[in-house]
Amino acid sequence: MPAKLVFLGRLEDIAGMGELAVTPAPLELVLAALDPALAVELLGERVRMALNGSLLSDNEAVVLAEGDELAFLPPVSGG
Amino acid sequence: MPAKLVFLGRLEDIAGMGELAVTPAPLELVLAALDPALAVELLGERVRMALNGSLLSDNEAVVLAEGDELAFLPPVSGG
Amino acid sequence: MAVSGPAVRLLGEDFSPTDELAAFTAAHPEAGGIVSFLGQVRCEGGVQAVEALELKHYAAMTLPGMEALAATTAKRWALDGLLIVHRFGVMRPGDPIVLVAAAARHRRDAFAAADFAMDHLKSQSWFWKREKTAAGWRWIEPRADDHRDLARWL
Amino acid sequence: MAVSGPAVRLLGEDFSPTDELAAFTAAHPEAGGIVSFLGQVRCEGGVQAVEALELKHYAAMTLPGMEALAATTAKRWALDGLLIVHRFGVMRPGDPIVLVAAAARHRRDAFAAADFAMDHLKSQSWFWKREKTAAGWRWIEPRADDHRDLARWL
Repeated sequence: MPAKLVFLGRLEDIAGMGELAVTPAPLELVLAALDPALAVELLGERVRMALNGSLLSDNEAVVLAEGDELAFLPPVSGG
Repeated sequence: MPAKLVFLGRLEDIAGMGELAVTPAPLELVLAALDPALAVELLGERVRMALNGSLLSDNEAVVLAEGDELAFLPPVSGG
Repeated sequence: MAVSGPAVRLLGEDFSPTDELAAFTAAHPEAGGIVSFLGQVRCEGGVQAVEALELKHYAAMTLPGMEALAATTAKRWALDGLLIVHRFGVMRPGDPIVLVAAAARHRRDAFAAADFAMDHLKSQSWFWKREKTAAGWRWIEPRADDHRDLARWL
Repeated sequence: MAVSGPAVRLLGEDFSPTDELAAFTAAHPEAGGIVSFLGQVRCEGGVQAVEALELKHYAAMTLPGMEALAATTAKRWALDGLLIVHRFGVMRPGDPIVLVAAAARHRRDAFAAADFAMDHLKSQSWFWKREKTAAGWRWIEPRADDHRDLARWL
């Protein structure tokens, strides 16, 4: 079973898709396989990450396992 | 044409009426003609007066003229 | 852009807050936010439960005072619209007493205006309230809270 | 005395703020005051007018976050009830976006709770907004105001 990347807000436009199935691996390797322009945006200072619905703290090492869902969350602007 | 006293809030209960037609005169004389128990209440520290819809400042001398309406306003408790 | 002065009504009969607010909202499509406050006669149980509430007003001053309050409120914040509806007379538990609604481009203005108007309606408007419980009718004195609320705006 | 937890709904389709608020009010006859906030898509003219607005959410986090906010709000003030309804998807001018209603015995609690919930919905909820004008779709960045509003509660 693959893992899944989820792109929210404007990141969806940049990625050209809302979700992407990826092979479970350390995050660096997953990102290295993406379009570099997208990878740069995903690692932007104001983009937060959530693993399976829980926010990650900054600089937390992420290794995607089977079935994991990693979301990239740009600053919110709701309501 | 007489003048009119208007009793608001609990003062209406104490007076036993909402309004009273009186002969135009200085206020002291008008009050002196009332039941003393009512007059004491009307002169209570927290009761304000309005002449023809306009609030009077404290200790303002009042002489009722023909057609005047003098209202006695206890503390409000609205809404 | 609807440009209209505040709407102020003093009513001797029951009204529908839902209908009032729906009409107010429909009249202000340009507003990003609408804040409303509805005050109603509480439905409570027990021997202290209020069976009826009466608000007395004074024709020469109550509505003019509400209109002055509305004008002050509309001047103090950037509003698209302001509505104040207030009952007088005898009301039963569940009946609406007062509805204030403020429409504004910015949320904070709408909140502050409704809050300001309510604080002043509660403590500075010419209404006298009495309540009927199992023990009979009783005049209500102003609450210390009301004066504290008012001091927030000075 | 109705004892019920906050009601939180995240909707992909249009809703009637009037009906929602009427139902909420009817469910809280014990509350002396009900404060509501309605946020709607502004109807504006001119070339910068918003033709459509889209709110994206993230299923794994948006509703759970709103529920946590409602629980925090309900714990912080003495409320009889709390309602939060929020849209996602594409909305047109005049469409409701968000409705917050707080019912309380005391007016101040209802105002503060609705205000607090709105400030946090605006700046801390997992929604991403884009607007369509004559120039096309454009993602909206958070406003500095939103963060200032939030700081009021710290």
